[in-house]
Amino acid sequence: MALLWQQFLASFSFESYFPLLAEVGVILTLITALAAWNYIKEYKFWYYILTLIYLISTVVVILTTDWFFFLFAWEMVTLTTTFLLAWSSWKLVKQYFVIQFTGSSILLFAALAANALGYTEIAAIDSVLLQFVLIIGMATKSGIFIFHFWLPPIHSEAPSPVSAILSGWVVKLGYIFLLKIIPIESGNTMLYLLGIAMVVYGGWQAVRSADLKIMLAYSTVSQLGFIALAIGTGGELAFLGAVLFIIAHGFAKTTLFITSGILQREYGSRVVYDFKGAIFKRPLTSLAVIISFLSLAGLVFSAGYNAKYLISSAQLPGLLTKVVFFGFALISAIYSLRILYWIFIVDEDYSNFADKLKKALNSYQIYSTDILAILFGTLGVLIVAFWPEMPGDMLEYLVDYDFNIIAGVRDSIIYILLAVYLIHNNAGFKVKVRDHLSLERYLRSALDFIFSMSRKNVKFDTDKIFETVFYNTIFNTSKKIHDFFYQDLTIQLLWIPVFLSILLLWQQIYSYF
Amino acid sequence: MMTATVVLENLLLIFLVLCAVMSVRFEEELISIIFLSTFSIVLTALYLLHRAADVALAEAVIGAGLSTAIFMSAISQIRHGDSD
Amino acid sequence: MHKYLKKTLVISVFILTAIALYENFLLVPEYTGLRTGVSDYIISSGLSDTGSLNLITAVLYDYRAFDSLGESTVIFGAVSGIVLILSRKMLPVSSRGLSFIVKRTFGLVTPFIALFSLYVITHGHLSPGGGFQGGVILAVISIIFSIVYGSAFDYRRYSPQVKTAMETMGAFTFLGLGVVGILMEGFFLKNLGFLTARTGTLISAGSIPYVNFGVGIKVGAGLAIIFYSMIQKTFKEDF
Amino acid sequence: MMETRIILLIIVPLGTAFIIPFIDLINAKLRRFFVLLGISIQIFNLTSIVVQYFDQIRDGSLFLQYHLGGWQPPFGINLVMDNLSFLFIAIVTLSLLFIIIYSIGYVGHHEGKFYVLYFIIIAASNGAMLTGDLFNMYVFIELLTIASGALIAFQRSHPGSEAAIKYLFYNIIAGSLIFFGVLLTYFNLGTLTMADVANNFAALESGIQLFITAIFLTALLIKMGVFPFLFWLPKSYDSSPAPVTAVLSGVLSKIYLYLFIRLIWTVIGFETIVALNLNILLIDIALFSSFLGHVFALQANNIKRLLGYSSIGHIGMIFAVIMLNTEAGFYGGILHIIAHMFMKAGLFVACGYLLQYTVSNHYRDFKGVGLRDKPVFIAFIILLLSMIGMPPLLGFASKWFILMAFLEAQSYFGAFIVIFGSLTAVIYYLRYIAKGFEEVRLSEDDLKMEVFNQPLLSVLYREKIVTFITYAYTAVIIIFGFGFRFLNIPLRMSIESIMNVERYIELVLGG
Amino acid sequence: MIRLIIAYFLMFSGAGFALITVIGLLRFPDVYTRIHAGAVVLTISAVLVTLGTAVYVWEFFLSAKIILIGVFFLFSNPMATHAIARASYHREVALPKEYAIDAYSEYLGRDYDDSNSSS
Amino acid sequence: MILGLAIFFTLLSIIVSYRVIIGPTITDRLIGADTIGIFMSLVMLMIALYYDLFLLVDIVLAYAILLFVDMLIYAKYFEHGELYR
Amino acid sequence: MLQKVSAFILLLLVWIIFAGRITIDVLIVGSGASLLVTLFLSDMLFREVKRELPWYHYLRKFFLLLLFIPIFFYEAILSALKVSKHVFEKEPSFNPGIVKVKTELTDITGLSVLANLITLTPGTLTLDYDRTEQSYYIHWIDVETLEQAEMKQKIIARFEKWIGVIFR
Amino acid sequence: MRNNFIFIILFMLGLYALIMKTNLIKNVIGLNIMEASIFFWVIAFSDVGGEVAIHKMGEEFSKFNDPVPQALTLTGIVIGASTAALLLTLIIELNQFTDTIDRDEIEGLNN
Repeated sequence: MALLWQQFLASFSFESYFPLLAEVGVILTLITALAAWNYIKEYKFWYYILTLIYLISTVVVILTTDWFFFLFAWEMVTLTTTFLLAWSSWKLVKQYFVIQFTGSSILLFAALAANALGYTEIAAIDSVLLQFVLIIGMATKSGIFIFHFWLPPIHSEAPSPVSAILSGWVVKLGYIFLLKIIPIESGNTMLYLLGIAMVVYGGWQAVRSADLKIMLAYSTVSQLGFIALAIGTGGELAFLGAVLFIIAHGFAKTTLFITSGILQREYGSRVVYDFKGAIFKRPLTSLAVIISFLSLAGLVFSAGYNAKYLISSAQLPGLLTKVVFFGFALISAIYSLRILYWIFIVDEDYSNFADKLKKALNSYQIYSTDILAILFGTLGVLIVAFWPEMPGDMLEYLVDYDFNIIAGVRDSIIYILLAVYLIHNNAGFKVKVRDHLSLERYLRSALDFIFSMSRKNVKFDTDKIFETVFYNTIFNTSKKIHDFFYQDLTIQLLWIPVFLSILLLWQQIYSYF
Repeated sequence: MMTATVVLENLLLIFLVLCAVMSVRFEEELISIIFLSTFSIVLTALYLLHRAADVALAEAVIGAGLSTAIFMSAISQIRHGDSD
Repeated sequence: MHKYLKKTLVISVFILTAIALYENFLLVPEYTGLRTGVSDYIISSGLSDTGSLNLITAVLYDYRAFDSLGESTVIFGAVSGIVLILSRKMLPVSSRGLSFIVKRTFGLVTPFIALFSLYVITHGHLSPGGGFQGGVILAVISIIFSIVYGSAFDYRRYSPQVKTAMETMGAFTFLGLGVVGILMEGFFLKNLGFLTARTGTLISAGSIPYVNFGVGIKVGAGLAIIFYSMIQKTFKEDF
Repeated sequence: MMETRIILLIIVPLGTAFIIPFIDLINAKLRRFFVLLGISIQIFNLTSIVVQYFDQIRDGSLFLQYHLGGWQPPFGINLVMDNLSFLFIAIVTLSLLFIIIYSIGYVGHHEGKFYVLYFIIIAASNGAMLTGDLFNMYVFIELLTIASGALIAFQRSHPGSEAAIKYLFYNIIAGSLIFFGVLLTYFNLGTLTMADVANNFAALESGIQLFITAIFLTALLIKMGVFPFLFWLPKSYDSSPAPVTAVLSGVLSKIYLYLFIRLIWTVIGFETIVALNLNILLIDIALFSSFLGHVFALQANNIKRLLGYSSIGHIGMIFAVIMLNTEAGFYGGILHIIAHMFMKAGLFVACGYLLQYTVSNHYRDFKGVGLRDKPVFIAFIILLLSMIGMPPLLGFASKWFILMAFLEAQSYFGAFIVIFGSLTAVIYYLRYIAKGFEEVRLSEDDLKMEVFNQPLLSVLYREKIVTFITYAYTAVIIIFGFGFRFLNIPLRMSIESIMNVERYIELVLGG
Repeated sequence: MIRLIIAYFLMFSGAGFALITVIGLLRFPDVYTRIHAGAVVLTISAVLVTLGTAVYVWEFFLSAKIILIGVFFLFSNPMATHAIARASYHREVALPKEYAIDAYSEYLGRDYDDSNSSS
Repeated sequence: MILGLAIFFTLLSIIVSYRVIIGPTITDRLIGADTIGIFMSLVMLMIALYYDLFLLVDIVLAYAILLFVDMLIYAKYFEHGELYR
Repeated sequence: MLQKVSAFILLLLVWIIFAGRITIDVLIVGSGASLLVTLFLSDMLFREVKRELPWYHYLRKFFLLLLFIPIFFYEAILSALKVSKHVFEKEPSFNPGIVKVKTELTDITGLSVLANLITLTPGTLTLDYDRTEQSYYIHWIDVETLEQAEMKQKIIARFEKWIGVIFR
Repeated sequence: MRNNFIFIILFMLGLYALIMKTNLIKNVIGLNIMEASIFFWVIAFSDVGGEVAIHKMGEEFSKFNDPVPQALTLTGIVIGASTAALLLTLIIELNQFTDTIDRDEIEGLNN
């Protein structure tokens, strides 16, 4: 035991920006823990126990260099978050666990392959093939494009503090791992392309959604795309950008999910069109929402801006890069500002703003923990926005770096103008409210598509469609295999002489082949 | 060299195989068991011919006696569908 | 059609297996026996080692006595299993049996069968036979009681409790002789040398006759219990 | 070194088994006292061996033997305890102790007969692991077959009898094949002692080597339930009562694995297997068996049957990793044998508790089980997670080492099977966990049906003992999951005793 | 020498009776007559052969033992035959309806239920 | 000479087994089996005689006893259809 | 007591025949074995007799039994030859039937021994015994007569007298 | 060689009865025949033309047949009889539930 403990301690490495990331992870977890105090009503004790285990495990995941403890701790993270989902529904637990475990298995395989190929510690890996395998394993766990399909449904269905944990930090563990293993010089082209796809696809879906949590989940996909892109680019600047992005997005998303929980409780709905007069009912919360969304949108003087700027300046300089990044940032800006428009701008009477605010503050029901959580979150966003070098020595390089405020202001103005133009002219992009997302729905639509090609009218029992895929198809296939091997007793017993004669004649058979 | 011993052994072997085949072939259990006990006797005689006295006694006692008793008690217990 | 297909399959597999076995048997050299090994030693010094004229008994109850202990435990386990499985049945005792001619004539024969079984048991080390064979003949008496006189007679004379006690007694005779071997000679189941008399007498060969006796009683009682459990009339409803 | 205590390991349970029917005649209440007496003497015996030979166990030089009847090895039977058999005996005894305490709470009818058969199993398993004689091994294997075959039909139900018949069909064939193999060995080498056979086996003609090896292999594969002969296994696991299933899965299959190691490495010699080109075939069969086990488990609608299929998968995996013949392979294999022993036994024990009032073992009847017995269900979930291979538990560590072994030997198919097993395990276990937490309202009739369904077993249910044992298994899994390096030294030492055949031969024949 | 001749004579007469048994067993037309041939002549033949053997070895205890076998045959075989014959009549196996003289069926018909109440 | 008798009895029992095989009724088969049993015990006696090993006579006696038991069991089963009565 | 003692002696004699030699150990073990068998099974060998007879009666019976054996053999072989005659006929020509024959015996042992003897003589086969009418049912391979007295003369009279004296 | 043939024939016959016959009692009979074939082979193979392995009183040591395989076979026969008895018991027990011993009519044996 002592041996194990020593090995465990020795495996920690406190180098470069990873302690900072671990610290941020701890802070974010504490924020969600604060927010959960009012949200989680039953089995509070178990919730916090799980949170505690999760907290320790994340630190281990980020800091350790030993494959074994890394996988061990990550499985602990998976396990705790899985059980945290149980405060929502068991169906969710089942789905999440299956998906996470698939990823874990591939990752385990990849890790062992790495181990066998000589990479005994977690460090930069040169082999592209191995990187590929590791990324595929990562992809399922952290929602890289194609494998991201589970992310929006589950993040949107989870209870708000849990989705804050999931979306704010758990998915980023994979990217932190990628930061370790992708060589800083070369990057990874596949990751880069995947990142671009994620940004575009997630952004488009975020624009299309009217449900706040779904939209946040899609925006997570989109933002994660930036990180993937940055890591795929390679270079010190890009990596620093990725780190900054992880921190910035972590704070912003955590805050947003917590506030979405508060708003949901207040209005009893998740659709943005219902949030009338939010700013008067929940002034502080609204402020946090605004700041966080601005950070997501990447406007100047926000955390998101700094990170995106670093990433974009790591790319090859040129017009194309500028245009492309401009487009990416525009997508983020559009979906963020659209939400802000619907929550705060439309149909609001700001004529006697101050009076209303004062009146609202008088009847303001205060949950101190919530407020505290939101404040901390907002503070984090602001700190990263204004003093990106402040967190410590790790980012001292940033002190010297010019964030080119002029260009930022210019771009921001262009974004806002374009967004306002688009949103105003299109009546705020009011889209149809979709049902709550679920994996079953994906399946049904896929099946519908397939069956519509053959022009058949088939009614699906959508409730059991998840069962259909994950169990019944597997079940039926394996049932067929089972029935093939399980003939009647005669055939079962017949294997004995067959096997016996094969073994007895093995010399002849072997020499024949 | 076909000595008398070899002739006797061959005859017994033929009889042995005959008994085994009949014991397997018949559908009615009673006849099968009769042939099984006959099989055991022939086997006993063969063991004697091979000068294995103890084994012969054991085979006679267990194969021909006890096994038959147990098989008979088993088929006496068995019901065939409508008979009960 | 399917049935014939299956039959064809089975028979072809069997022919294959027969060929395979035949091929392999061609390789096995003729057994000349008596090469340097265990059998040579046992044949040459088995009599002087154990005092048993019957070398097979010497092997069974002295050289490899532990196997015989295991073997009698197999019967013990089978008895326990069978009694366990069939114990739900009630016994409607019946004394019909066969005709009285058979009953009476059989009565004249029975004591001699019992005597013969005791002969086989006690002469295990002198002539073919021994505990197992004699025990089975002993069990046959109980079997024939149930057959000829009806099961009630058997129950009245030798109830299952008595048989169980006898079985335990036999088993403990064997095990106890083994433990006595530890205490007196230093090894489990070692032949008790101080019991050996002149070769060829009934009490020669150390502890072998006593082991034979224990095994005989145990096997006889055990097999009688097996048969007695198996012939009981069964009912579907009760348990 | 001659040591009397190792023979006591066999004859104490045997004596207990012999005396129980007699005690039943006198006073049935005394019986339990004798049961506990027997098992505690057994434990005391083992502990005293451990205490006395602790140093030798630690440095791997443990070698105790006993000559039965005082005959030197080639002429008589000898018992041998080296590090490998010591490890297995310790683990098996621990597991059997748990199960017997569990069955004190579980078995409601015919307790006496149950204990008789159970003690026969204890004696036979110890004997089979200690013996250094081929024919004695056959006798003990038959003893195991008879006792377990009777115990499978213990509930005396329709499926129980079917399962026992099927089990016996397979295992009697295997037994007679072993008999045949032993006699063939005797006719060719003139001896039955394992060490002596091992000494001379390589000198035989390769055709005869193949003949003997083929017969032993067929028999042992039947006994282990590897691919072409896996059909008896799920049925018998399904239909027997919980303690018996725990014994079958937790102890018996492990004993056959041990015997497999003994026969292939010590007696026949792995070089012979390689020279006969059988090793690749065996690895492929084992992996295919593992694959099939997991695939079959996906479609099982019955929790005990499912666990049986998953046992097939795990045993195939262990078999394959052992057949790699590398040190890492043995390490992972034996560690997984231990892990699987505790996990499966614990799972069946917990299942027996959870399914006590349900109408059947079927999936639909599993509904709401978790809500009814929440603490036990949590233990059940922990054990399931260990089966899947979740980190803080023992299952993860052993699977990890197995994976490492496969990758080290560059057997990627094997590595794939390990991962595949975990994956499918997630899918098929999660279904049951979710079902267990489903709310269910029972009507009056349902309750009546449940209560009267299995009256024989649930009349004298002593819940606390049962719950305690379930937790004991869980605790073992968790403790060893964190501290699996406790097992480092025993494992290394037993691997050494597997690999170092010359020492075994020299010590047996020379001492 | 005379002893051997007597022994062989006894044995060969026994063998002859055995041959008669077999021929009778194969040729006789119905069940009960076959029983006569098969079981009764057989007993005589077995006893004769054992007697011959006993004379052949001519050693007191051994001869006595072999004669014991013969005596056992003498006791057991009629009993077995009787039991089989009675059983087959009770089960009406190949009941010889054509028998002109059949006193037994009346007896059975009279009180079939408790036909055997003897101890 | 002795072995000639043994061969003769074996041949006879093979011929009798014809009756056991075709025997239209069970009684025929039982009688045939009885005949075969006695013949085979005589064969065993002859073998014992041939080997000059008179310890083997015990086996013949044991077999004679068991043959008788077998016949009674068959008769009982045949008469009552069950053995427990 | 007498029956037990005689059973013991008979068993010991048989034991000596089994063992094949007379030595001290054989006698000791044999008397032990015989004692065991006597204790458990002697009531099957000799039935309890109602009236007391002096011991020499039993001796007489024994000698009669020894005398009876050759006579029986003569009769048995004679009738066996009679049956063999049928075997070698081209068409076995006989007239089988089941007849009822009265007997005077009452003792159970005597009855069953007589039944066995009837069975043993070829040509006749005892099927059953009727207690109420004290008569045997006998399958006769070649029914020559239906007259009761003649039948009795032909079938059982040869042995009945002997049996009546020996087993009374 | 002859013994090997007989062994193969009987072994295959027993296996045939075990595998192909649907009657459970016949299966057990097949098992018995199979085991008996192995025992027969062992005894026939170990016969080297020596004497029965029993010393005669007052005679010198002569060439014996190997006693060890005979002792082992004895053990095998007893074990085979016990297992057959257990199997038959189980068949009786199964017959209480199914009223048949035809394997084709008992579904539970197949899965």
